[in-house]
Amino acid sequence: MPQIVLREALKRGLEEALDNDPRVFMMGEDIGEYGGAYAVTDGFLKKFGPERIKDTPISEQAFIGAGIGAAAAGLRPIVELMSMSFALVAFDQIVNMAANLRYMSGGQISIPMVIRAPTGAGVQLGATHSQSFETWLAEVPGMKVVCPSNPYDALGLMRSAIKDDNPVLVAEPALLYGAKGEVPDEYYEIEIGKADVTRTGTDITLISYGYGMRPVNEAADTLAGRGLSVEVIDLRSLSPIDMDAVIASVKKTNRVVVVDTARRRGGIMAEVTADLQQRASEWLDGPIMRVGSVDVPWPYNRGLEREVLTDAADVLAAVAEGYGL
Amino acid sequence: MPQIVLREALKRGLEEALDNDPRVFMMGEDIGEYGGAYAVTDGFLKKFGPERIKDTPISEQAFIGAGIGAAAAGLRPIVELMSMSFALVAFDQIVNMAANLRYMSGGQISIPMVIRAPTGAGVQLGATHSQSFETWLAEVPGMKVVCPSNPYDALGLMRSAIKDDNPVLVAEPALLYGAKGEVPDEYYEIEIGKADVTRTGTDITLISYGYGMRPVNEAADTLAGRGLSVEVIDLRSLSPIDMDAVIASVKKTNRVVVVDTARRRGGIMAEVTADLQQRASEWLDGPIMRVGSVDVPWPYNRGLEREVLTDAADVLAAVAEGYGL
Amino acid sequence: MASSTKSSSTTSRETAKSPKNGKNSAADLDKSGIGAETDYLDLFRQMYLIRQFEIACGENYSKGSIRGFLHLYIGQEATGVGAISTLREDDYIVSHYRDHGHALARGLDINRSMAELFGRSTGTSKGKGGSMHLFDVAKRFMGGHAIVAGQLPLAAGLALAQQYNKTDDLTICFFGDGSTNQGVYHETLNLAAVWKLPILFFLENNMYGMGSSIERVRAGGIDFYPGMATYGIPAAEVDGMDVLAVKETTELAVARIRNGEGPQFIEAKTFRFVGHSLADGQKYRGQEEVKEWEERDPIITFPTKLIAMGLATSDQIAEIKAGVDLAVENSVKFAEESPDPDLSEIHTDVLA
Amino acid sequence: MASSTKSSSTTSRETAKSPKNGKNSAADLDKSGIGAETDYLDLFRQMYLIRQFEIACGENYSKGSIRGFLHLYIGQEATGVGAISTLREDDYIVSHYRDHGHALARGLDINRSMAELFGRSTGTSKGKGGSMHLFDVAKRFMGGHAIVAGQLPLAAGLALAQQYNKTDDLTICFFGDGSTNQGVYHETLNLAAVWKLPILFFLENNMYGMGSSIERVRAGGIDFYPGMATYGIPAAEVDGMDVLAVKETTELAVARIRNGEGPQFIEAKTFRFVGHSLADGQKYRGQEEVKEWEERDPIITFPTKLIAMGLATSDQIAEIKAGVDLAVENSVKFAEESPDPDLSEIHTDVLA
Ligand SMILES: Cc1ncc(C[n+]2csc(CCOP(=O)(O)OP(=O)(O)O)c2C)c(N)n1
Ligand SMILES: Cc1ncc(C[n+]2csc(CCOP(=O)(O)OP(=O)(O)O)c2C)c(N)n1
Ligand SMILES: [Mg+2]
Ligand SMILES: [Mg+2]
Repeated sequence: MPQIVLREALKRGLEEALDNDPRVFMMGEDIGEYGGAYAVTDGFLKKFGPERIKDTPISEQAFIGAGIGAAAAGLRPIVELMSMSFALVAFDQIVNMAANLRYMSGGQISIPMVIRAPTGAGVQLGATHSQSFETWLAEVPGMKVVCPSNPYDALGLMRSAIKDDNPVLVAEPALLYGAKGEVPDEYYEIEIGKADVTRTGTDITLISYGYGMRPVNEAADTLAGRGLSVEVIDLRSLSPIDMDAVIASVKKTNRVVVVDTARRRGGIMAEVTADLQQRASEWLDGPIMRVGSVDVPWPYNRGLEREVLTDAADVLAAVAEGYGL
Repeated sequence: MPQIVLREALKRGLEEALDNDPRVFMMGEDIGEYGGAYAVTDGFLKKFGPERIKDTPISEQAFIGAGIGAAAAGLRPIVELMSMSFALVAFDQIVNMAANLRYMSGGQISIPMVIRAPTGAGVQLGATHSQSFETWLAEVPGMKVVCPSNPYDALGLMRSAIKDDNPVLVAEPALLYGAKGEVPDEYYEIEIGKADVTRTGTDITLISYGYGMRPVNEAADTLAGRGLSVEVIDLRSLSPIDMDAVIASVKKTNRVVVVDTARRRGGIMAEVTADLQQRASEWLDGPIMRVGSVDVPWPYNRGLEREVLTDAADVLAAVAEGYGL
Repeated sequence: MASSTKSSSTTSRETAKSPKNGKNSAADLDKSGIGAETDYLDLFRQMYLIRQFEIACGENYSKGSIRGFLHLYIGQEATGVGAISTLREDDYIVSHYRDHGHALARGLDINRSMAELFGRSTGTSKGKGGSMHLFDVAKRFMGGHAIVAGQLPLAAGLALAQQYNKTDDLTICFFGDGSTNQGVYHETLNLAAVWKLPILFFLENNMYGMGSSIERVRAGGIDFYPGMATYGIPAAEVDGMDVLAVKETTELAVARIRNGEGPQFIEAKTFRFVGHSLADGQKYRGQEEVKEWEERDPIITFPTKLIAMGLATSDQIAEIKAGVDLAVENSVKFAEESPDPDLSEIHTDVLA
Repeated sequence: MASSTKSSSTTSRETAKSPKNGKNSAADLDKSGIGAETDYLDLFRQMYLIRQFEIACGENYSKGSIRGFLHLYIGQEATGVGAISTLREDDYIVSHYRDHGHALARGLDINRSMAELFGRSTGTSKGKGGSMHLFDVAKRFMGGHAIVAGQLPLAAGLALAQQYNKTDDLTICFFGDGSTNQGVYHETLNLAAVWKLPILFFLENNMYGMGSSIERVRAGGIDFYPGMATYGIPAAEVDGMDVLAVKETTELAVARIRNGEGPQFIEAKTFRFVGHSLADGQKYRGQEEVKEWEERDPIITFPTKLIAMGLATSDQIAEIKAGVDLAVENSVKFAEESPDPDLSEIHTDVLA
């Protein structure tokens, strides 16, 4: 199968939608003439013109809100946030408009909109620019949240997100834009809400998503090297969460470590843990071990940032602490 | 001891601080001439004048941010948000400025500011006005979050919040402003980060905070009526969380139900659950049962809203389901 | 036809094409082209309907049948009715939490509107939205929004879709003076202007945002329309107590928008005769001020004028009133008799 | 002394008290009262220091010693230096992510500033902040803020404290043209105006917000200062490439603020000669435009003018340059040799 990087996979999904559906258009800061802060939309302005590739002012509230309005009117906007960290200035629009409108209107309104944003720490952008607010937005009823860890999923999830009639947040791990992977030329989609068991095993289950799959896969290799049979689950979707897949795995392995590269406290892995222990406590041989980045604002210094960021060693330490493996 | 309502307790704490510390002043929408949306600041404008009781425009970003600046300059602002739901429009200021500034500046800056806001559902305000964002903000490093369930705690926590050199969010359960309780005339404080074991027992631990203490206390009475020895913990502080108190209780009772009147998904009780099962799994006789309001936007209709909102029956059902009690 | 539209320093001189004497002179009502097509009696009927509906709402709030926050439109009827009377079927309307007047002026079913306030399953939002969140997408009435100024980007997005689809439809967005202090208001004005969106920003300046008079919370004085020059948005001021003036000023703005001239801004000076919500004791203002404005109550002045002009008879007015009174009474009955939503409704309408 | 300050339609005629010919005429530099006190050579030294510092930053970014986002101030030196030269010790300064110039103009230690960019424990924020988050509270330099326009309310709050404490200190807040499209900018302008805060809003209009030229993202044209009339804030425009003009215009605004006249606004027209950040290929603009602005480079034009005027000799200029070059070289050495923060530093400075 051909190998492409995650950025290209996203681009293919976006381009395809722009090609095939005239209701699809894009908005965002510097997505046009500049080509996108992470070059995902490079060349789009030329190909699709300024009516469909709309450079916006630095007004996240207004243009995310405008996306909501356009979606309510039947278009299918794809809105780029230059960074997930900037979602904060538009949280009211996302939560109270995108997610709440359908319910408040008794089901009269649909918001088929995609919000995409690079997310995560790891490139020394400091406290304001390294945050992962998809973990909060994944708690909000009325919207969906996905986060791919590889090019294949990125394309499959993007296709589903664009086809979905609900607001879907696509959290794109900034550290993975250049990550390579196989992507077939044939059309496929990935259902939102379905996890991927990327490795099957019987001794222990490691669960993560997005950039967190890196340390998880690394740790899985190490554990496999020690003769353990490791099962690995990539959640792919943070809302809804595929708890069935998680529970099925735990029934096999009876041991589980959940891993996030966002901060440990709260967030989506606390939810997975709380839910899992309630629904599958009798299958667990020990505590669910939860690994996440240190609960401090993101520091700039490289060494500090790396120490804060979850890595394979942290995962292995949790495996050892929780299960003595 | 004299009985006062929670609104009065808050008022006393605020008034005292304004009386005793010239650096303390208040800002907020309609806190002055109007007397406060929930009348907590009624009469303050007359007593303290417009320099210290500042009515603001409907500009949450600007006036919360101005509070942060004034605090950075050594004043001790108390800022009122008319509703916790409106925190969303100012999330960037709260997270990126109030909470992150100290760390980013290498410890040069302190933000001794209090943000207070009525929170919670239950009075049919619908999806936009009933949300409990303290559960998100309690995940943010660099700030503290408290939530009183009775007048005594409200005064004690408010005193500590105002004296604290960090940003402290005081989430005031809107449904409890009129709740009565004993408050001594003698001065006392309640340390932020200390839970309150409001009832001791050995069979099961019920944990909640804020308005959630209502259904919990009601359920505890019912269970006690059935001959069970119930321990009840009021967290009081959502950040930091007094996990020591929680763990100590679980070591006694081996059974625990955590209860939130905010939505079940995510939030602070997922954190408590995830942390507790990891740190005290060997002391647990069954799964930690997590109770919260239904994960849908808040409906307006009274019957629907009541059904969504956590009540004592939900707590009892969880006790039965989890522990057969 | 003359109008009471004052000119903004920037552009309203063009917007208001024939300002005569600053007062809506009854004498030339029937001579004006626009006036000639106007269904005066229906304008009155709508304003009276809103007034009576609101009074009934207040009563039923006191009874506890309506709950949550209730913001009445009493005093502002001429504004919404005049503005909305100029729209076509395909135009979108976006309102805030003070939305009953706009909803009824758009022709939302009075029974289903009242039922929504009662939280009934027959309500426009099946009882899930309540007073602040009325919706009727079939009528292109897109809410009812309770976060101050939060509805402006939605309106811009609806207008963007209209532009994208190359229609000459437009979106009208109502908001209050207080909303101008939310940052999102400014972001939206600029976005709409940069993209030349077909949107009419309609400010209902009722002099107060909750308990705050404009002077206390705004640096630039009580007029907002002059500031639109900064965004290059043509702006006009109009007497919001005069339904015909509002109608005419809006018609001109609407024509410009349909003509592809981009966003327009109208500021109607108006007044709510009652408190901000039913919880408001109005300590922050004197009753003289309220009294003064009440003298210009369109529910009284407009029919008086019509009768004086010979455009209506007092019998006709009485007949309209009787019809409306009955309709409002029936709407309360309808709401009372409607069932609450089934508890299973909790889980519907979360996702599409 | 003449200044190149143009008058805003509203108030800058008063702000710029003696506009002569719109160009800073070298001939009267020495005659003006303010000019007489000016340490011209020090102004040059500061501008040159910033320029050389920024060049060194760029080099060390390419080497990988500096990471994250790096936004250089090259081209805008006259603006920050001219403005900050007018301040007193107790005045606060608030900047955005393009903050090195403001920091150095305020006299932050060059070694510790460079060390911060390198992420060292000797850095101004102990290596925790980085390029976008320089702080030195002892110098009342309150950051370095990376969310566009997010720093404005902080500045208003600092000014509020100064007012509350009944001082005649003030706060200056720098921001870019792009920030004006964030709602919080408008909220803050209004708040400052309503409360008459002692704050100087200083817009560095460099014609672009990242890859977006003003014309593409703003409806009202490239001038921002006229819009301040809406807020009743006196506003002036100034040539941001002319350090003396900036200084003079700022002095006048500062005097008004200290005099209790409330917020003032200055718009400096300036230009960044380099990309938005080191990741910017500048596809969105032509090099001719850059070239044109570079002809007005203050690092070249200002010393030339001083020498022509007899206010400096080329030896003096050369000496300053040599001193600065050495200092910058040393700052890099200092940063390189400084230790990284101890890993235990992760947990400090979270809470007070
Ligand atoms: C972001 C936000 N802040 C505060 C409120 C509370 N609030 C509701 S209405 C209102 C006053 C708005 O005044 P205005 O815009 O003039 O509209 P009017 O009520 O006069 O029609 C306030 C402060 C809110 N709903 N949303
Ligand atoms: C809220 C927010 N949106 C977007 C960004 C990304 N961003 C950083 S700087 C910038 C351009 C700002 O331009 P301007 O204010 O003119 O300042 P300049 O860079 O020209 O000095 C953008 C879009 C951000 N940091 N914060
Ligand atoms: Mg108003
Ligand atoms: Mg700029």
